[in-house]
Amino acid sequence: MTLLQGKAGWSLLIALALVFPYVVPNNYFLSVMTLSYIFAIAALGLNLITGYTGQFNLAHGGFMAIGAYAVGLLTTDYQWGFWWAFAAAGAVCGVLGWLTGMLSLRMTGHVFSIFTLCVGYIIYLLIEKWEAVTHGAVGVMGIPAPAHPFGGEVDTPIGQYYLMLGFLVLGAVVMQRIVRSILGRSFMAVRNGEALAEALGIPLMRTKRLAFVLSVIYAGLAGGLYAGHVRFLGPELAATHHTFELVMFMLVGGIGTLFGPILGSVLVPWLTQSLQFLQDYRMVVFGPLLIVLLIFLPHGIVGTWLHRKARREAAKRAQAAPSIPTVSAPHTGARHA
Amino acid sequence: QEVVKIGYTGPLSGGAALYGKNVLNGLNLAAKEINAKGFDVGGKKYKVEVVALDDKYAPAEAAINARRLKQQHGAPVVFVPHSGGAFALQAFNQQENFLLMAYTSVPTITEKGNKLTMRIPPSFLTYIEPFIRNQMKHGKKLGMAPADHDYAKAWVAAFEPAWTKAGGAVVATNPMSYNKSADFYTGVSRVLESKPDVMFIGGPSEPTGLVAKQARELGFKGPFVIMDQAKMDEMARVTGGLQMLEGSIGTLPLTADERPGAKAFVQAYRTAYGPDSNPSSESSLNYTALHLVVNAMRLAGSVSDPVAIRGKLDAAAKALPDAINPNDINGVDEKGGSDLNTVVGVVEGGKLKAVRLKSL
Amino acid sequence: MLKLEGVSLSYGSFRALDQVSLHADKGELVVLLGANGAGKSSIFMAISGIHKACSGSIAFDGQELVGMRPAAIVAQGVVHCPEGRKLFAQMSVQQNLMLGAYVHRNAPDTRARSQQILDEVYTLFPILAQKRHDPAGALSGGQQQMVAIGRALMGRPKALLLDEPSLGLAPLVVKQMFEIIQQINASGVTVLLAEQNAYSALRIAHRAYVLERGRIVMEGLPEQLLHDEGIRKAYIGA
Amino acid sequence: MLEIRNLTKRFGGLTAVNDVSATFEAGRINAIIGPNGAGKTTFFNLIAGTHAPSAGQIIVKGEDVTGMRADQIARLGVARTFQATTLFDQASVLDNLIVGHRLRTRSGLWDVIFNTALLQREERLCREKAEAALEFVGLNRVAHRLAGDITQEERKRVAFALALATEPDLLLLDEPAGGVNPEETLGLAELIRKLVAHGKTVCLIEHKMDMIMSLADKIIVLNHGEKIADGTPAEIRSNPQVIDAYLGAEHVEA
Amino acid sequence: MELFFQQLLNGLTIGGVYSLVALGLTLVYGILHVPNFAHGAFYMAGAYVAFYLMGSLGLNYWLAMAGSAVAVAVLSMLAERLVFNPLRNAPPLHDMIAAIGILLFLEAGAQALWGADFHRMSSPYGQLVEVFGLTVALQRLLILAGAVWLVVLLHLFLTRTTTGATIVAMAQNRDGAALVGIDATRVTLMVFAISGALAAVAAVLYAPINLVYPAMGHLVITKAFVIIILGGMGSFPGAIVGGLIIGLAEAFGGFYFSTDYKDLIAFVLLVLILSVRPQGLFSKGAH
Ligand SMILES: Nc1ncnc2c1ncn2[C@@H]1O[C@H](COP(=O)(O)OP(=O)(O)OP(=O)(O)O)[C@@H](O)[C@H]1O
Ligand SMILES: Nc1ncnc2c1ncn2[C@@H]1O[C@H](COP(=O)(O)OP(=O)(O)OP(=O)(O)O)[C@@H](O)[C@H]1O
Ligand SMILES: [Mg+2]
Ligand SMILES: [Mg+2]
Repeated sequence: MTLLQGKAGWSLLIALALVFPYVVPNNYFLSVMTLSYIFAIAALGLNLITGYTGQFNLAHGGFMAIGAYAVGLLTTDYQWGFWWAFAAAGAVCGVLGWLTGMLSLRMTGHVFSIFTLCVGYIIYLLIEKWEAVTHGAVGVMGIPAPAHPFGGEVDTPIGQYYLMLGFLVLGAVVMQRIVRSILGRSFMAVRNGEALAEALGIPLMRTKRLAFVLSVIYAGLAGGLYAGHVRFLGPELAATHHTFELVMFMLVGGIGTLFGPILGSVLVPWLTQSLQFLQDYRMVVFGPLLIVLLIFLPHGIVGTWLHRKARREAAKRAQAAPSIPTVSAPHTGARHA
Repeated sequence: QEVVKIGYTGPLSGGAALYGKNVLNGLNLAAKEINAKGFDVGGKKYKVEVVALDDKYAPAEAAINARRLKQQHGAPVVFVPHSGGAFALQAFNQQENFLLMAYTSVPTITEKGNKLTMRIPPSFLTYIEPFIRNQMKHGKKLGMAPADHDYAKAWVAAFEPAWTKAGGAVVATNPMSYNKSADFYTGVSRVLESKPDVMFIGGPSEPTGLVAKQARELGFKGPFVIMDQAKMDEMARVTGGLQMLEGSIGTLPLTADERPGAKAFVQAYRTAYGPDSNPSSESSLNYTALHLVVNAMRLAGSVSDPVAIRGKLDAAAKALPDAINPNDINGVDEKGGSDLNTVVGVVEGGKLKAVRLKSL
Repeated sequence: MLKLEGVSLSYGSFRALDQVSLHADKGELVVLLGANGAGKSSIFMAISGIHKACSGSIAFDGQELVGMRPAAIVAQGVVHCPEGRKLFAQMSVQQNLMLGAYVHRNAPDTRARSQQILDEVYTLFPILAQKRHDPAGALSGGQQQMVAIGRALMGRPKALLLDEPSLGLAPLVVKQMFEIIQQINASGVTVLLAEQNAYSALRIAHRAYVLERGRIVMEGLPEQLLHDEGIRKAYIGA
Repeated sequence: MLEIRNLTKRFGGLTAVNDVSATFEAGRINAIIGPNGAGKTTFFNLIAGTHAPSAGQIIVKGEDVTGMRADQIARLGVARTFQATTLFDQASVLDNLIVGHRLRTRSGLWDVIFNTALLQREERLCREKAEAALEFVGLNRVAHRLAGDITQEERKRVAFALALATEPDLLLLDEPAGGVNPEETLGLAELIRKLVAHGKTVCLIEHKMDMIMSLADKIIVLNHGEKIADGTPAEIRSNPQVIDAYLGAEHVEA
Repeated sequence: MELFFQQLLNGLTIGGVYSLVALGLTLVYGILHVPNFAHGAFYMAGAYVAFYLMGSLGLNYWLAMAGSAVAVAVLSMLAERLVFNPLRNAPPLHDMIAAIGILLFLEAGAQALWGADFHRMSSPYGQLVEVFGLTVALQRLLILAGAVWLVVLLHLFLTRTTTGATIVAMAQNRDGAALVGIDATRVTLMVFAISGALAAVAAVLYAPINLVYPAMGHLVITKAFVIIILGGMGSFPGAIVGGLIIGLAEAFGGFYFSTDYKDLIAFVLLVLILSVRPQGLFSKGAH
């Protein structure tokens, strides 16, 4: 795990991802990974608003669907080129995100979450019912694969794999820049305490809204890629359980960490895939598994590891300078709710 | 003796799980029968094994499962019981070279020119004319309260104009989400407000039964045109007998089908899945479809070449013995659509009467 | 009598109490002095079981309180009247007070007893009798403090923990408050009193402890402390 | 520097601050005292823009800031510390401080994504400001410790540093010496004097009379939201109203 | 006109069911501040238990209802002990996702035990009756009566009894409650039990005019959430009024506007109202 630190770690991961297609027996593995990468991009976005800015947006899956439909409809009904449609998907989500943010970010805590959950439902129902535009339950078929820069389409499993990987790396790099920058620090300031953040001259609404818009743009673009990968869209994509899957990925990997959402998005699908043999008992096992994980790894895999590390180093310093009070109970405080 | 793996990806959990399991039951039953006899291709003896994966009705999951079935298990054939999954698979089934057995009546599935697709159920279009001819006699005003999923939409789209063309009037169209809605009262009364003589309903059997029941409670006296997804025998359990469905027309439930193939199938199904289990046509059609595939393999002399197998489907269908052909499939057109000789049911005096579709 | 030995308490990584030992004999009125954040409330929290002491022992009449649930501790007769009142804001004054007697709901002739104590409380704080049907949240800070003390008395305390009862009260009321505390104490209730208002507190105290950063740094009789330079500077500020 | 005119704040029924007027001259140490719940913190919340006043005016450096948002007021050079400072315990002290100078930077999303020269310059600036602030409050030794692991007094100083990083002219300090022992209190008093020496104007709430009396140039006494007195420490100490409202009658006799 | 009254009655019926479910949700939220996404699964479980008791053990309708109320109450308390309690101090997102875990488990469990099929629950009140020249299914009147009766009962319990008072007290000030000797664990369990029982009863009342299947909880629960933020999280009257508002809005909206968009109505209503009143209709300032 220590390898996952800094440039070295990331380059190692990317290297692994690059050789992956050549070490796996067949492209079933590729297609699982490819889809994981797409959801990882969405999860990165969710982590920005939720993990770093502290606003638990449950409409994220809905925005992913909007992005997907933007690409699907523009490419099929309006014969746009894939990449134009892709750009449009980001733009559409940005605009809608801005409006949703205006309304919802005035609420806080669970009210915000459930409000956005309802926004998610509205998106779902609109996609399902507004047939004139979305083809309703019939869905959007015949979506072209992403166009290849030198003509043709990227429709081979391996091509798609590298395409999605590329976007994931790009997304991660941008995210890394955002959260490491003073901009990211102002997001985190809002998360850590709105009163203090405001006292430090950080405009609350504007900051939150920016984070929200950025995050749904990630969702929208991920949706666009999804459309180019699955090539068929049904309203089901907007169903709220996809949002909860994203949240799950983020929590399992580690909320508020850069690598957590990516790790989660890759691990959880493999977990569910490996539970396939259970058939309809699958969820009977998966549900409790999830709960156990939440209870015993509240900070997710990456989060827990980072905390351990932080504590270790703190302890080291404690020896160095004895003036610090000794650390007793773990920091999940005794503070009453 | 070698094993041919047959792939299946469908909903085994979540809202549509029942449907997915019915389909799977049909496939497994066929597999059992085939293995009991055993079959040989090019002198080699083979067994079939159905490998089933859950896709929660989601296209993306279906696509992943199909790759897994083809790549991991080397399945030359994959069954999918929902249009979304079928469309998602059509994006790569020719590239990956496997035969897609799609259980969906949505016509477009066979109109995209995919060379390795078979549409198992009949195009519902065959029902429309006869249904209308039969129901017009009850009156000209039609009120529609169908379900709102893709299949129902397609039905309505075809049925509405046909009814008007036949000189009737569609006085209300009010789709409702049959398996998501908390209550049908509102929707049904909305349709009844326009005083129809005949009502078009249909979705999953039980909710459809509920809709019929509530229509009666709200004072509707006329008959129902029942979309083929709903099975009258299952509806009867909700409505408490067929009386409430007096005069209605719909597909004939296998349990009431007197043809030898049907009787044999119901027999076999009940021995396999319990005496009071009610096979539905999604079971029987996929049951037949698997037999069909295996026979086509025999004729094609290959268990691995989807193109060859697809090529022999029509011949195999024509040669299909009645005993394993409850729904009387007698051909597969070049686009991959099935052609079968359907029998429908009409409720008369609280009893189901079988009527040959062609005779209406 | 109430006896703490080597009690420590932490909030996460922050240690608020470090090896605190103190005692209050039956019928004694003991004052806790200390700056904001010194740990006065934390001691009370530990005694009443709102926060678990992570080490040490707290005994009342020989009964170990550490590990008991707050309910059980109240039942023992150790009642905590918290800093910041902790009232049930939307409930009426009367309801607040009656809930104070909650632990005795199954005692024999509890209705009569509670009614009697309620009357005593109302005679102690006449203003509350007038406002008995108003929601507690609508009362002024001072009146809320009265409700809090009244509620504590309804619990029939053998030992009463008062955390900064003069907080936010008008000077006159503060005087009253201290007289009342003296009365309560005179009626045989052991009182442990944490106060900002050190001077007046020391005047009614039998003994006092001085707390700094979660440690007891001094114990003594009021007059000793009043004449100790350091204490005067730090907590009386003259 | 700061002028308050007839400031009033009501929370539902309760009037937390009631028709208070006052002026704070630049380069001075102004103290606000009063019993708990007197309205001191609320008074600060109003000046800092955390709450909008129910009535009255707030003028900072001649500019009427009444009804401005807290972040706008912070930009005008008004910084404040809280009774309890919430730091992000999992990050180092320095990391907690860097954001403090954000309000003086301009780089936006574009600069962040393309890591422009401007961004790099400003990042460096923020870090320098943070380090300078730590230096100023004498904490550079704990710069790399986890914020969760430092002592109360260090927390208080970090709160100072955070406020300083915003480059304020006016600092509002709410109980800077709360929960800190006497000698540390003296240290903090020194720090406050040092602030003023560096040209800042300070306005503090404190319960510790010795500290106030030795530190403040001017004291305002609030009680039940009303200003009951203001003046030099000497005047305040001998003001009978203040004595029985806050210091306690016996207090002076003793 | 008759149709109008049909819709009115219908709206009240649905509204009643919504209110019962929402009440359970809002009670739990008031105490623990956990939005219990598993509540819909409890509703579903309630229907299945009753279905089982009537089908396999041949109990009559009312006994089955009581039985399922008890069973789900226990289930709900287990959930609190095994899942929510350990997560007491975890960040807020965790309870939500844990609740989803419970939901997945219960739904899959029900499917494993009773299959994915639709089941029909019979009730002794299947017949139609005439009221004010209006033909209605007796069961619907029963739902209405049952809902009203339960709401009143619950209200009296919370306002008139000491035990009820402990719940309100703890919702208003957790520490204060502990200080007067109210046992947090006990109250919490009690609240979960009540909320579970309410869900079960609502389900058993409603199932006879609908169907019993694993996913039956979904729509009810989402509506219930709409209701409790509409009414103000943790507000008792909010839950009731919100429930009726949504029920009537759906009935009339579905009838006069479009059934196709019926389910949208609730959510749009919510967005509109919250855009004007972010704190909800009945939010109690203090909480
Ligand atoms: N729930 C909590 N979580 C974390 N820290 C806490 C908590 N409660 C108190 N503290 C800290 O513990 C220390 C002691 O707090 P405590 O309230 O006991 O002091 P006090 O003497 O009562 O102060 P005051 O005179 O302000 O009431 C303080 O530094 C405070 O910040
Ligand atoms: N946001 C708020 N809503 C309602 N009432 C409030 C709010 N903030 C403060 N109050 C009330 O206003 C009054 C003054 O509170 P404030 O915190 O200003 O007192 P203070 O002088 O700072 O006391 P302390 O010395 O304990 O900090 C108190 O009665 C408090 O309950
Ligand atoms: Mg205290
Ligand atoms: Mg204050």
